[in-house]
Amino acid sequence: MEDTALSGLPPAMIETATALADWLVILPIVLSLMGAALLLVLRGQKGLPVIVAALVVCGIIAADVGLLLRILETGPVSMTMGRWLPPFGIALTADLFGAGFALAAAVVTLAVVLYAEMGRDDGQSRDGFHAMVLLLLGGVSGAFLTGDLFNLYVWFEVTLIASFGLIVLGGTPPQIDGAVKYGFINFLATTLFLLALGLTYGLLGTLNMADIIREAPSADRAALTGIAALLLLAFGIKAAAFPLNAWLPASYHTPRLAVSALFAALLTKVGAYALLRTLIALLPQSRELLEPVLVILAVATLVIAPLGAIAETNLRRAAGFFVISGIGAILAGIAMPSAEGVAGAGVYIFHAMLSVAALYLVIGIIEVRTGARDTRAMGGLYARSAPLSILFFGTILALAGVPPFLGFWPKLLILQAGVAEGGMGWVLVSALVVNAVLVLIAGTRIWAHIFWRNGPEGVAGVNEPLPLPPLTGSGRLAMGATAVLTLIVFAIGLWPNPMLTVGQAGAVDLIDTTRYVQAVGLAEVTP
Amino acid sequence: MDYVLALLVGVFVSLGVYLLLSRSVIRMILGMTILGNGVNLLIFTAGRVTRGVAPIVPVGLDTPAGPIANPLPQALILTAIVIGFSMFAFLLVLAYRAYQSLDADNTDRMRLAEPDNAPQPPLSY
Amino acid sequence: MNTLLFRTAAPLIVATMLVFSVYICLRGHNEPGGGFIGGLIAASAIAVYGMAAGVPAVRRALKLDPMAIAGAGVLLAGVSGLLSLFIEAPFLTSIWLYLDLGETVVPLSTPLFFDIGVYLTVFGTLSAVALALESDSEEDL
Amino acid sequence: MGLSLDASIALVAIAPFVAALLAPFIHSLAGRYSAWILALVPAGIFMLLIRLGETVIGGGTLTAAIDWVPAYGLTLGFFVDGLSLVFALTIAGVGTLILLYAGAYLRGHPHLGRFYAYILAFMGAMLGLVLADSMLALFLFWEATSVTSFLLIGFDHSRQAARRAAIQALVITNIGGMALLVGVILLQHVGGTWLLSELRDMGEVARGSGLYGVLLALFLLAAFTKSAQFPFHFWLPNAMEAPTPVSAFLHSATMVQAGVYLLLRMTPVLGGTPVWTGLLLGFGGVTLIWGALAALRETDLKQMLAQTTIGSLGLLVVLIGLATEAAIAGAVLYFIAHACYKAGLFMVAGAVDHGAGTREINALGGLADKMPVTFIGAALAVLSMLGLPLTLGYFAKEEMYLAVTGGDFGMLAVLLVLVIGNALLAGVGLIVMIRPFLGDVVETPKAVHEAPIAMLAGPILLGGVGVVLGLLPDWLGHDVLAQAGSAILGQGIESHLSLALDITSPLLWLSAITWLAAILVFQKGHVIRAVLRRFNAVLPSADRMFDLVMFGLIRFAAAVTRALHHGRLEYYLALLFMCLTLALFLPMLMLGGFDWMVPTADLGDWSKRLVLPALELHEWGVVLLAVLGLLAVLIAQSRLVAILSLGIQGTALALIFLLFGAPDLAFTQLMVEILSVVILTIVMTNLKLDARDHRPFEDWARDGTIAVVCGAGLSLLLMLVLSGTLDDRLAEFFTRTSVPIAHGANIVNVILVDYRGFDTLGEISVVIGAGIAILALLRRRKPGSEAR
Repeated sequence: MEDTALSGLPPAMIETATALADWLVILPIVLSLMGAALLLVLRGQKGLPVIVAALVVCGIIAADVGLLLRILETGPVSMTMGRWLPPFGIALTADLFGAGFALAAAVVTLAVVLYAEMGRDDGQSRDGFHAMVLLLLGGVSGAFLTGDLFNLYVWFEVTLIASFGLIVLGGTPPQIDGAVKYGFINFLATTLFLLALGLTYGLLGTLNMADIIREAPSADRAALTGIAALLLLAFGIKAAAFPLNAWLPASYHTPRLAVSALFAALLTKVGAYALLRTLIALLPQSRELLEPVLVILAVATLVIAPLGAIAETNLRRAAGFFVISGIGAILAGIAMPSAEGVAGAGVYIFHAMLSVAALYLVIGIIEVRTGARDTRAMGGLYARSAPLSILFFGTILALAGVPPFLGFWPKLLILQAGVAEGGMGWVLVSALVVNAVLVLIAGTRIWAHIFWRNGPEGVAGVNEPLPLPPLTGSGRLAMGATAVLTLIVFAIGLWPNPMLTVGQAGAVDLIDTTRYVQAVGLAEVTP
Repeated sequence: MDYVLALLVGVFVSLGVYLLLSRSVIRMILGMTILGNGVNLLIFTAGRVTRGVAPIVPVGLDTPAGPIANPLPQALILTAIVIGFSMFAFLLVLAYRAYQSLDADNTDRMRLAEPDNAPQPPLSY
Repeated sequence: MNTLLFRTAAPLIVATMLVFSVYICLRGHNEPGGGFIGGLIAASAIAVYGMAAGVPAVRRALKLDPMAIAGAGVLLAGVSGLLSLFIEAPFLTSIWLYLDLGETVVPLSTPLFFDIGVYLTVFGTLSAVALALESDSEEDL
Repeated sequence: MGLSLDASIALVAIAPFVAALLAPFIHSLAGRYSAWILALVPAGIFMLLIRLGETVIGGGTLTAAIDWVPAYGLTLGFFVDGLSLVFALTIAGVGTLILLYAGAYLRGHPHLGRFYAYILAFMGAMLGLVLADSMLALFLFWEATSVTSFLLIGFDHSRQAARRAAIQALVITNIGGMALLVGVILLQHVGGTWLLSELRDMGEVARGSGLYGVLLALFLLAAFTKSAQFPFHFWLPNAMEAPTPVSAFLHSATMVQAGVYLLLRMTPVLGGTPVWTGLLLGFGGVTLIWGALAALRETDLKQMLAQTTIGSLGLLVVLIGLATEAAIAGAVLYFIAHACYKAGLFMVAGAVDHGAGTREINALGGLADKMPVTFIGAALAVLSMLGLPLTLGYFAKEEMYLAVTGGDFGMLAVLLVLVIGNALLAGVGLIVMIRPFLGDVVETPKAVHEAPIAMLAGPILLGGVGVVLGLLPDWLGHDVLAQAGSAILGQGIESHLSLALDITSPLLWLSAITWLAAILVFQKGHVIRAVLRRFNAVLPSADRMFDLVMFGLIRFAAAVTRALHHGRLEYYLALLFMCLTLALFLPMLMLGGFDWMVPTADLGDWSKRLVLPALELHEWGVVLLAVLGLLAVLIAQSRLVAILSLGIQGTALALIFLLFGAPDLAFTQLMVEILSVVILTIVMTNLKLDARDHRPFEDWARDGTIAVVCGAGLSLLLMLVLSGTLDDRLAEFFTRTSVPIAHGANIVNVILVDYRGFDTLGEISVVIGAGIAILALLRRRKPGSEAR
């Protein structure tokens, strides 16, 4: 570095050397972006993309694990790009929630990449399926790990464009139809986010999250709450909260299933995470004012979404409603800013990423093996495939929050928060209970129809179900990926302690932002 | 003049929203572009407008001689323009494909993903 | 469009635009310009050339798949950020090298490479899209 | 065995699950012997529990805690006292016999391996439930019993009736399960601990809490749904769709008793209040009579037994509601007696079905000759069911009558209910024993043959236990009642059980009345049945209501879903923008977002700010150009005009940027605008833009209103933001350091490639993403390339 002309200036750059371990915070993002770029350069090589993608994602998983361990050890990890002092440079700041979600995202992506080998044709890798998946993971990881609001917007857009690419892959007419709805509504959501960002900068003069935490209390309440409401709207659309969720059932069932699984696991959760980050950590004062709205959104989502799952006979669309139903639980957690509520919301996001992905992957195998997409045309799987029965049954129970499956634990936290809160909390508790019963009805109906019933609806006298066609090599790989992901879901459900420990500690850091602000290096400056 | 520009932002946004509520996909894209422009202008205005000097340091100086325009919103808008343009291009091509494969510019006729005549769910166990 | 005049003038225009685009890109650090706008101009040049000479000719002239160029651009930008790993500084920390070539000093810096990465990305992507839109025949994109 | 205490309790809870996991494999290896191998698990547990019992009888309780979720303070804590031991022994003991029975009953069934797995898992859950110390663990196991029960009821999955029964049972018990979960959480909130062993001593806190009513409602709902109390009883008879061993085990002896167990456990915490007593007596009494009458209505052996189970559950609830020493003693004894004889009778019913091919009571008769061993089993069970002296049932009846004699008028009513209920139940017992076995010989679908030994062991052994225990009043009193009583009431129960019959005791006379009434019921059974059936035809049935509710729910769900997800993008967007107007205006309206318009001394009112500093003419010109461009887009009649107008507003925007010191922005905006126009032109030559924006007037008005309100709201919010001053630290920093440190004179560019280079990295990722996405879209332009 040159030191000319530095005299007389206050410090502008971080002078201490960056620890190598801090690079863990940037690796998940940079690896996936560069992996995607590499795949573009290598376009046209058959067979190679999947290997590159899988290796890159493995690397990202390793980095995420390392990051998580480091945060557990030392608290939130921050790295300011370009060595500029925060808040002038972009600070990537990972706390337990961010790192945990990034890890879950990477694990799901790995499963999906392997799963997608089933039924893939060479045209799709030429179309950049793997590049797009990596880009999506990069965007999602960026959103989870960034400590800068505008940077968050950028990662939202990366995620969005990658999802555009994935949703139209194959280009069947229903896909195009779904993509139009998905595209406009989601692009509108990011535009609203950008709008809120402009106002945030105009009001607070900063974009760094830690800096916003310090500046927000002294800002104009009306303007700040207006911004918070805009953010709630933008992220509410992203997260598919009722009544902003129409795009999800309109589009998620149209692309190939591996893509649906990835979307369901990652996209809405990024929105939910952004809500958690902005409302709980950045603008708690405004969150309090918006609490009635959050309660209404949560209750409506919890009660209405599972109705869709009950009514829908298209299995993928029904799964979409399960996704939305989970968002209701997350919103309920956000509506109660106690440590339990926030931990519940966070752990629920983690659970939903894994469980929902598992559900979609299982559904994909069901579709392949039965050759149908509509539950009315399915049946007899219980007698024909024990492994599939176990995978599906467990996943449904995980989503319904039946103990000791994964979904139970975050629900328990949220219920605890509701009971402790009293008042409004009881409304949320009631909604969660209604939700649990409705989800269970929906799940068991699907189970009864496609597993227990011996044949398709209305086909009388089917007593001896036909054997299923054997799985192909890539089919076995897909089944393996599904099984491993589902087993992870089961295992964490049975041994939830690490997840809950991380969730509770993460919630504490999200509510009391002192350590977060310190990690960014802003603590000394008084607001 | 901030306030004049603030009003202009409102005009941009109103028009963008109105066009987005159209049933014609092409009009919706025009609306999206206009809305994007409005948002860019909003960021520009929110960074406070000065009539004046571009944020470029004259040759030979370390810092500009006088007050300059706020460079940060400009940089943010540049990023937003690029992103917005990418999205615009994608949506346009998507509309083109929709026109080809669904034979419709009218969103009311795009009913493949959520068909109108979906049968009732079975009343059985 | 496909007049004789246009066809003869096109290579000239295209070459001028390409050179200009590189200039715009390189000067961006100190004067209006930069990688994005440069890439935009360069891509426009390719689009013009495509209109004049036909898409296959442009593809032959480019030799490389434009999307591969775009990918290389992102790689270049990423690598220039990763270089700061060697000076124990955070990602994207700028490193400046001054090459003394007798009379002039040529500053080489990672922000410059980064901007070139942006240039290549924009150039590659927009060229690919423009060529795809221009080409009538179904071809392997 | 040299196992430590912790290890042995843990083994009790975990071994069944491990066995369940292995069961399908063991079955495929061992075939017909698998039942005998697997039965070793519950048998071993039974022995282990007996060993633990020595300590409990000594007056102690055993606790063992294995950390499970320390983050939650959740231990797999086990807590063995008299109460849990009674239940656990019943589960393990009956479980052993059931496994053997099932092996024979379901021999050759293709899914027998799964069956073993489910039933072992159920057994583990049930053991965990009664041994759990943490209420959370209790809840976990509670739900696990519901789930395994679901799988077992639906075991015969190809029949819709079985699927329906399974879903019905799960839904009803899950409603209770959710109530239990909330109740457990609330109790933890009130009492500050999850542990039953600690809560037991905190009754005052819970009962004194303002939330006592809620707590009571939640726990009772849980117990009543699980233990099939009226009006949630209807799932239990339907659960008879399950194979008979399941009915015998889950739906008479164990799972349905979980609610009873919960009530007993909660007695020291929530019990003893008038509300508690009133509710339990009310619901329990109705359930008792209802179940007993319903049993008389049926003619299917299993259905009759299922209905008597409902009655017995009601009886138990009544006794718990009384919560006196004698009542609790009666409840404990009745639980044991019932488990023995009812499980035995179910197995008998299964054996009859197996041997004669029907369970229809009118199609059976004279089986005693051909199935003598089965008959002995049935007879032993019915003896205890009648409560004849020298059986366990006798003591149970004696204790319960003791509990209700000598009280006030209210008690007399309870006594009446108990006597009638007992008589009806005993009458059904007589019918079940005498009609098929001793009645006239009837032609049956199968040639009657005696059941295999594995199916006979259960009825004989269980019936035998019912009698043998009836011979051991001292042991019962001292070793069972004292310990169980102390667990429930906090004090030992003084035993007065005796083999001697005291003619002067009113209890004996009450028993005698019961027996006589039972014989009457037996004699007039068919008359009563006819009457009941006539009533039943007109009474609304909860079971039919369930279908109505479910199908109503499905129809409702379909209607709601269709109304919300109609597939019309226009309305989706309209809804979204309406939310936007709310988001913009509500906060400003409620929090004084318009206060800045009020004139102040130093700044003047907002109209001055609007004018000062005034725009110059050319600036007004540019603004006007933008507005004109926008309006032109709106009213454009042809696509060319629309595109050009779009260009105009974009250019005007670029000019605004240029005027206010943003040349880079202006350049880029202009380039992008030109490119947009070019691409639009290329694409739109293939597309036909409708010349007019076809909107009916209502749509026009609605969309226009939404649009104007959105725009106005945003303008106002922006003005509100602008009314404050900007903190320009960032801009100042960039200006100061751009040249000296970042070596760039164009600050905007330096921000893009250095200060905020990371944004740009994301931005170019968006660019390549858009490239890939567009190419992917365009590639399959023509049909035929689809195949690739």
